[in-house]
Amino acid sequence: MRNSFTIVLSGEAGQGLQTLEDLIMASAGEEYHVYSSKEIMSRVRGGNNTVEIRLATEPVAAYQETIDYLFLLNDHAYDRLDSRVQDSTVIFAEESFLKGHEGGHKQLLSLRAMAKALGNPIYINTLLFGYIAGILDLNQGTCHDLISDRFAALKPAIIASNLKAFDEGRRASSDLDLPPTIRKTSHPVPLKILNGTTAVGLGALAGGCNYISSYPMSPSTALLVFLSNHARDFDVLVEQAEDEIAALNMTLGAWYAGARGIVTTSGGGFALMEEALSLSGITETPAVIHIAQRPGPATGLPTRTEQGDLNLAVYAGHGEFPRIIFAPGYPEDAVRLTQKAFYLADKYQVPVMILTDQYFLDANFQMAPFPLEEAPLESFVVKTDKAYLRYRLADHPVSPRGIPGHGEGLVKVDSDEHTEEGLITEDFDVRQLMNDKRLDKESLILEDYQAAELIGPEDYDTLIIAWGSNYGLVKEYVETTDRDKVAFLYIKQVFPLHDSIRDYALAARQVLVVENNATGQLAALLKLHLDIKVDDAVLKYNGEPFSIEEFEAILKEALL
Amino acid sequence: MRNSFTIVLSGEAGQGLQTLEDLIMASAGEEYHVYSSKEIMSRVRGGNNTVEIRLATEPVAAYQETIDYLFLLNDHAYDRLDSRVQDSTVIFAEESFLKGHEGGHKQLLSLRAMAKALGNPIYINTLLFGYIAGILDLNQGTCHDLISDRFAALKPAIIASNLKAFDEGRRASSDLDLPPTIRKTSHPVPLKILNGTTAVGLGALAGGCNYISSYPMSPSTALLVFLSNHARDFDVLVEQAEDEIAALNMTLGAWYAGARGIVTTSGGGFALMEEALSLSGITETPAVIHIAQRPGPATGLPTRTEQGDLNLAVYAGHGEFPRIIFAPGYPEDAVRLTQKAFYLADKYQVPVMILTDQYFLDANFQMAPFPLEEAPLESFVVKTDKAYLRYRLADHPVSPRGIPGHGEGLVKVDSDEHTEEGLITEDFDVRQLMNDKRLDKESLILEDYQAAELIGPEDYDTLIIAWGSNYGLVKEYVETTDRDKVAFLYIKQVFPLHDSIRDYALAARQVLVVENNATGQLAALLKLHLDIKVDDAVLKYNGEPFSIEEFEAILKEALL
Amino acid sequence: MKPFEMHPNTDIAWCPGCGDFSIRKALIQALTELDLDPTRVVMTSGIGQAAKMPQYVNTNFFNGLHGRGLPLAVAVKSVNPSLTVIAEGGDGDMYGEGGNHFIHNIRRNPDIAHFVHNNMIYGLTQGQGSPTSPVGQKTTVQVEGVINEPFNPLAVAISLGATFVARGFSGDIPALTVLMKAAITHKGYALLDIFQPCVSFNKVNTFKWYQENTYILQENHDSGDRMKALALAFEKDPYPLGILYQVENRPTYEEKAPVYQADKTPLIHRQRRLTAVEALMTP
Amino acid sequence: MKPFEMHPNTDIAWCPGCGDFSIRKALIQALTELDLDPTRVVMTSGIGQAAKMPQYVNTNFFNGLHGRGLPLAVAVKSVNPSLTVIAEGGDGDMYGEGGNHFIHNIRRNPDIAHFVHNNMIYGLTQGQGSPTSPVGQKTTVQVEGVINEPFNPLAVAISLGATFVARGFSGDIPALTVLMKAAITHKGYALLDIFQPCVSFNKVNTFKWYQENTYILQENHDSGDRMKALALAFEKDPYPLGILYQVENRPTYEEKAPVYQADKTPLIHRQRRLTAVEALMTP
Ligand SMILES: Cc1ncc(C[n+]2csc(CCOP(=O)(O)OP(=O)(O)O)c2C)c(N)n1
Ligand SMILES: Cc1ncc(C[n+]2csc(CCOP(=O)(O)OP(=O)(O)O)c2C)c(N)n1
Ligand code: SF4
Ligand code: SF4
Ligand SMILES: [Mg+2]
Ligand SMILES: [Mg+2]
Repeated sequence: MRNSFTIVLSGEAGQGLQTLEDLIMASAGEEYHVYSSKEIMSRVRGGNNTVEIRLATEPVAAYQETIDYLFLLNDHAYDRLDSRVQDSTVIFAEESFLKGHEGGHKQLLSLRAMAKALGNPIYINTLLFGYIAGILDLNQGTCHDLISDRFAALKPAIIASNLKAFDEGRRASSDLDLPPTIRKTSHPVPLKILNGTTAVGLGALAGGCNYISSYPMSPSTALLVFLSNHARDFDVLVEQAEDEIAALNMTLGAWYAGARGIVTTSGGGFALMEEALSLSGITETPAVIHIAQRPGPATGLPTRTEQGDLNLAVYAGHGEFPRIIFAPGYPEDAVRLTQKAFYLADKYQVPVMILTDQYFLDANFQMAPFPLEEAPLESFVVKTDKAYLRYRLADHPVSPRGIPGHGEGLVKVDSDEHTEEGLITEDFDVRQLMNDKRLDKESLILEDYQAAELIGPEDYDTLIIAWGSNYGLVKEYVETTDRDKVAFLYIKQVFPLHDSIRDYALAARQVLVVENNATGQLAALLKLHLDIKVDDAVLKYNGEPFSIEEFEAILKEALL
Repeated sequence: MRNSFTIVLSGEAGQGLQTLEDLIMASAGEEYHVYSSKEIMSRVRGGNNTVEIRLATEPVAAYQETIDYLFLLNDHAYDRLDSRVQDSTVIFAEESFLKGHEGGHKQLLSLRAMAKALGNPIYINTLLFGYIAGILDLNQGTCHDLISDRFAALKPAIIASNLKAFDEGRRASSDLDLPPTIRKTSHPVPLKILNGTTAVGLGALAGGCNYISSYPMSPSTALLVFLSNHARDFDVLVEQAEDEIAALNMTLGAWYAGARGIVTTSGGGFALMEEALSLSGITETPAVIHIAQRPGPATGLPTRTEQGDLNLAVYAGHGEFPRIIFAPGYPEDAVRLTQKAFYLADKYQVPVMILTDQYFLDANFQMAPFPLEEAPLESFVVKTDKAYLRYRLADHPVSPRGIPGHGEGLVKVDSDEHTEEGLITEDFDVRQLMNDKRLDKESLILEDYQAAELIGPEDYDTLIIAWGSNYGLVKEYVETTDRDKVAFLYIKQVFPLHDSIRDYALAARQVLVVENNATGQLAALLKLHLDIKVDDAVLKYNGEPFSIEEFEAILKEALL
Repeated sequence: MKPFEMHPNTDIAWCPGCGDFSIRKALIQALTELDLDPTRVVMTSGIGQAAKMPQYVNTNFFNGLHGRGLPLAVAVKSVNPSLTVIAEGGDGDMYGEGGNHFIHNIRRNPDIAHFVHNNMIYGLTQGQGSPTSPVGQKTTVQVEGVINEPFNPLAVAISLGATFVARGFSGDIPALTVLMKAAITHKGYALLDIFQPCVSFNKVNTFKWYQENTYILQENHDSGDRMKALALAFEKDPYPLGILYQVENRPTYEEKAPVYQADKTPLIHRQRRLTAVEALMTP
Repeated sequence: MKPFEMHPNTDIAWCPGCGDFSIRKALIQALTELDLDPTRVVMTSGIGQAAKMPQYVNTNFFNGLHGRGLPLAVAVKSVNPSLTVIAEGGDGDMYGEGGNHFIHNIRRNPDIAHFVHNNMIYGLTQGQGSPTSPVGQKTTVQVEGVINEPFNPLAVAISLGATFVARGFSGDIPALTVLMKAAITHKGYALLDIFQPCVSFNKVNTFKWYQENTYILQENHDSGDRMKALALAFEKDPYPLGILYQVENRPTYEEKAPVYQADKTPLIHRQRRLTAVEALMTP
């Protein structure tokens, strides 16, 4: 694992962890490589949530179990953390918060008293921000600007008091002799701090998305919120649907009429959309669907993480029809793949799914800005003429797609098996031609395959395959392990799978697959579609992501 | 293929084909081996539907393409049948119905004139029944009884006129020299004529089913109708739900409270139920689900046949949880497997699915009565005590299931991840234990595996594997082919699959899988779960079942 | 040939004598009288006999899933408000499977016309009770008769503030044409429930029954009075025909949508600039 | 300890100050006053903050899927009518996702009590607009304010012939307890919509707002008059609290079900005889 320094904040829902995380990430991000992840309970107030911020000299994007500095925000904040505290861990807390726990190195920190001295308990978080800024030696100006921005809506006097609280906190820790064990970096270009959700949202905007109809469901809702906030600036019609069934049917209606729509949901909501997915399939109406995974079955663990819905996505909907599934593992990819999702949906007239999970969506990464491609904005919509046939077989397998009101033709779209014109038919031959037309798109789709990324030595003998949110974990592992010849194949297009993946596997003596589920769903697809023999599936399905330490330990056992 | 004699009736929806089929099957069934299948358009009146009745000296249960005697009931009844008419086919019709068609041997039959002579056009069908009875030399008394039964609700004078019409028709054909080319049989015991739906329905009653909540959808509705008709006699609460989502959720509520419920639907309706399937999974609430397949995607061909929803059933629902899927291929099995479905659902507290299709449900078979097993009625519901814990881990993986109001305990069931008591938890260890508990049922389920059936030589070198409605087809093929060493493995429990299947495959030089879908869904499961290398998948997906002739021709090519 | 008329050879899959034929006549007549251009009209529908209507009207259509005609309609209208949008289907389709979309689209008030063929039965699936079947009606599933109270679409629509609520009858084509035109031209969500005999499966609510159990609302009926309209919606045997309730000039869903506040251009005609997205990507 | 009370250590996942606590108090009080046996009560619910209620009441429960509390309830009651069944959930749960079950279960009239916490917001998912959110309310999704008319559950229920329709307020526990008891003892479907402040996400409809915008129906209000009840259901600012509408002795779903016509034994206590099935299998 990489040399890094890990700060964990532990508190209740409602104690402002999110704000603290944002402020620290934004300020520390200018002087370090940073990565933050969180785990939250399914409740609005109370309980116990934690935020972990890793600082490093090189990019990191994996969850670390052991904690360097731990900040406890209340008297039960320690309860679930004993196993993560080492002898070297410094625990910052009020005396009373530590009761009943052993381990670590205690550093009393009475934020309440300090806030009281400043005259207002609401300054606790700004004090703490300052305290941490002091430890990390963060640029005071930057931090001040962040605070002023964050509280811009408040009265100047309150902003001033917050700045004072910050300085107070910073001063308090500067007096301590507890610097982090990590060097600062200077980034050649300023990096954008963003979480997985924002990356998907940016990708949607970059893909020309101008319609979203969705029903709230953790952890997918944040994308709906992101697009709501950019709706006016980017001409996006945002609709909170009455249920998930409406959401996807509306999205299909929007594409039919010429918009580019996305729907965001989680496994349970997506289960309700499957009939409509099948409608997308037979009518050849494009759709982009963001599935934010969380542990199932049913309600499961609503705010935790899992990669348990790959099969669901691959096999969703009755009948047989093509689809594309992307599973981004880092922000640039989330932007690019989501953008591409709109392009491919339009080009091949198929549903395209973006499969993420709670861990990825809520994690904060750093991303260097990059120029966006214009090509994915290309519209494949045609102007119709009088003789227009929506399902013209001569254009097998992709008939040009018209939209109503654009040209002289009529656009007739039917969920029954249909003729070239789009009218219901029960002709057996036409049925077969239409079914073939739809399924034959898969070979074209594979020509556009989004290649997997190999990380590590080209001359590997051990290949670790992972998808989606395990990217940062496995990348860190292969880049830091002392085992040589271990490489990581990051599959970002998980369906349909391309033969090129097989070649990577064939070159290895041992193939491992890493997944956050109990049954090894990608491993099964690799076997089924590419005859890849997976030697070992490294699986975790308790609702937590792998930690880098845990992963190292498992691999020690698993590697030949 | 078997020596058989095939009569096809072709007419419009609303012309009474169903009644004719019932009457002929019931009467001819006493003196021949009979099998009938039909293909119907998705409309209530008009269009073109056909019924095919095969008579044979030995049991048959496959669709035959070529026609021996064809009866046209109107002027467009010939339109889709040219390819099925051979030189030897005798076509019975009014002169005008034959216009524009060549081929076959014409036999004018003016039912309208005959009916007119009898004074009423509504006697046409009884006349035709008589006419066919004359050709087949059916017992007059039997036929009379059937007519009297069928029209029991009508006035005696009308019944008498119908009997007269029957006799008239019978006389008319007896004068012809056109006997069928098939011998009569005498059945050692009288055989019950029933279609696939009735067999599933009988199985449900035999399994103790006392609740059905469903939403109509072809071709699944007939099971709802069957249970409605037996609701009073068998204490079944029948509810037509407002939608499919309600249907399965209600069914889970019914099981929770102590009933044995079934839900019947087709692919599109089942797609809507997947979230509730997942609820069955996490709450360990039993459910029995009948999925009547038809060609998709979406509305597809609503009244046609396909086996395209195996994957849907196997992978339905978000998250990971066990399930059982049966696919009966003949009536005895439909009875037994449906009965067993209730038993296993109760025993393992999992959803059990019965996968059929339109072709199977609408086909009429003959079945020898057999005694039903009592064992599947065994209830696994326990009386609770004060300390009752619904998800007691000590009973891994199956904790005894209590129901509310039965005992002193409380039955707490939750769709969130839960403790042993059934309360929401976010404890990672409990999550993992509960997930393991659920998934570990699969090995127990496999101990109860419903073995596959081998038909044909034990020392085969070629193995044809099929499931569900292709049973009759492949059985007829292997029993009549002149290729020796070709055997048929009929898999009736398609999920989870048992290792014993692998042994069958390993014994073969060539393995073929036969399925009514475009992608070979069972073949994929065999590969994935049992490492069976399928050499050839024989697939059809135009909405029709395989015909025996077509199948013979395909196998001629396919067999090594 | 009228622009919305189909080729005369079109095989219409309804039963001879079905009320759907008359509804089709009225619809084509209404579209023609309104002088609409078929390329600028979109019909959306679900599945059922009624929902086959778009197959038999020569215009754009999206014939979707059972129960899901309304979500399609509101989406089409909102991304391109310049189109005329009609959602059509049966009582099972729109009030049963699609009931949730029904109640929530009333709240949206999209500028669409909603035509529901109310034959009080499931036609296409061969005669099960529908949400509007009368209590006591025997069917193949309700073998001892329907036990649940019939759904009252008009009362629900008025309760939820629908801006146009009317009932028609397939047996009176001229009156139905007038109602259809009023619904299509009404600004906002317009519900037109259409009594329609199903000759094959509904032997209770026959043509004659509908004739005998309906009456035409008087000219002077005050369709702006909500409580009166509700009282009418509760009336049965006979049932009133006509516009029970109508209020004008309520803002529509499309008008209220933030995306149309500053700019009325249909969404699908606007351009995305990547530079603005790139700006969001820089710290 | 009251039989329905939980262990005092129970960690309740609601926010301090949430109206849900008061509703819980009233519920346990009502169940206690009715002298019910916890083993003979079943609560069903969906997902949401409100829907967590069964977690905190010591009785049988089936805490199912978001929006699907009602289908569970009607099924439980119909297979074992001897149980007391309460379906509980939030406004999003019961009127949004579960809207179709809401309207169709009113038609069934099962003998269940239906408690809906109406906080005019999606609480558990952190503050999106709900079907009952007032127009103009700003949320994280409705950033420029809610544009759709709020859903009126009481008017819809009365329109569809619900036999008990009431509104309560979490801020008045004694009155709420009375309403709950009335709903539970009412024969047939009883809707009790409960105004409840969400202190975390609804800054518009606060405790104070509810207090200032509600009034208690007078004793002499004639709850048997449907049109009057409807007029009350339309009233807002202030909203009436109490039983708006109640009619007695309408047959319930369980009473009407054919399977209970000849025999009142709960379904689950009857025996299946295989000989009868075998008889059906013989020609
Ligand atoms: C999800 C789903 N469920 C069920 C069906 C089957 N289905 C098709 S039409 C129909 C009902 C038709 O009744 P109605 O909407 O009243 O139309 P009608 O045929 O009477 O005009 C049903 C249940 C379906 N196609 N899809
Ligand atoms: C099918 C499905 N869609 C969405 C969700 C996410 N979800 C959980 S609770 C909830 C809304 C809660 O609002 P409400 O029902 O009003 O209850 P409250 O929390 O306000 O009491 C939503 C959308 C879900 N669990 N399942
Ligand atoms: S079944 Fe009924 S509704 Fe359908 S076409 Fe026939 S008569 Fe009309
Ligand atoms: S979010 Fe609102 S409804 Fe939920 S517990 Fe908190 S205050 Fe109550
Ligand atoms: Mg209908
Ligand atoms: Mg709420």
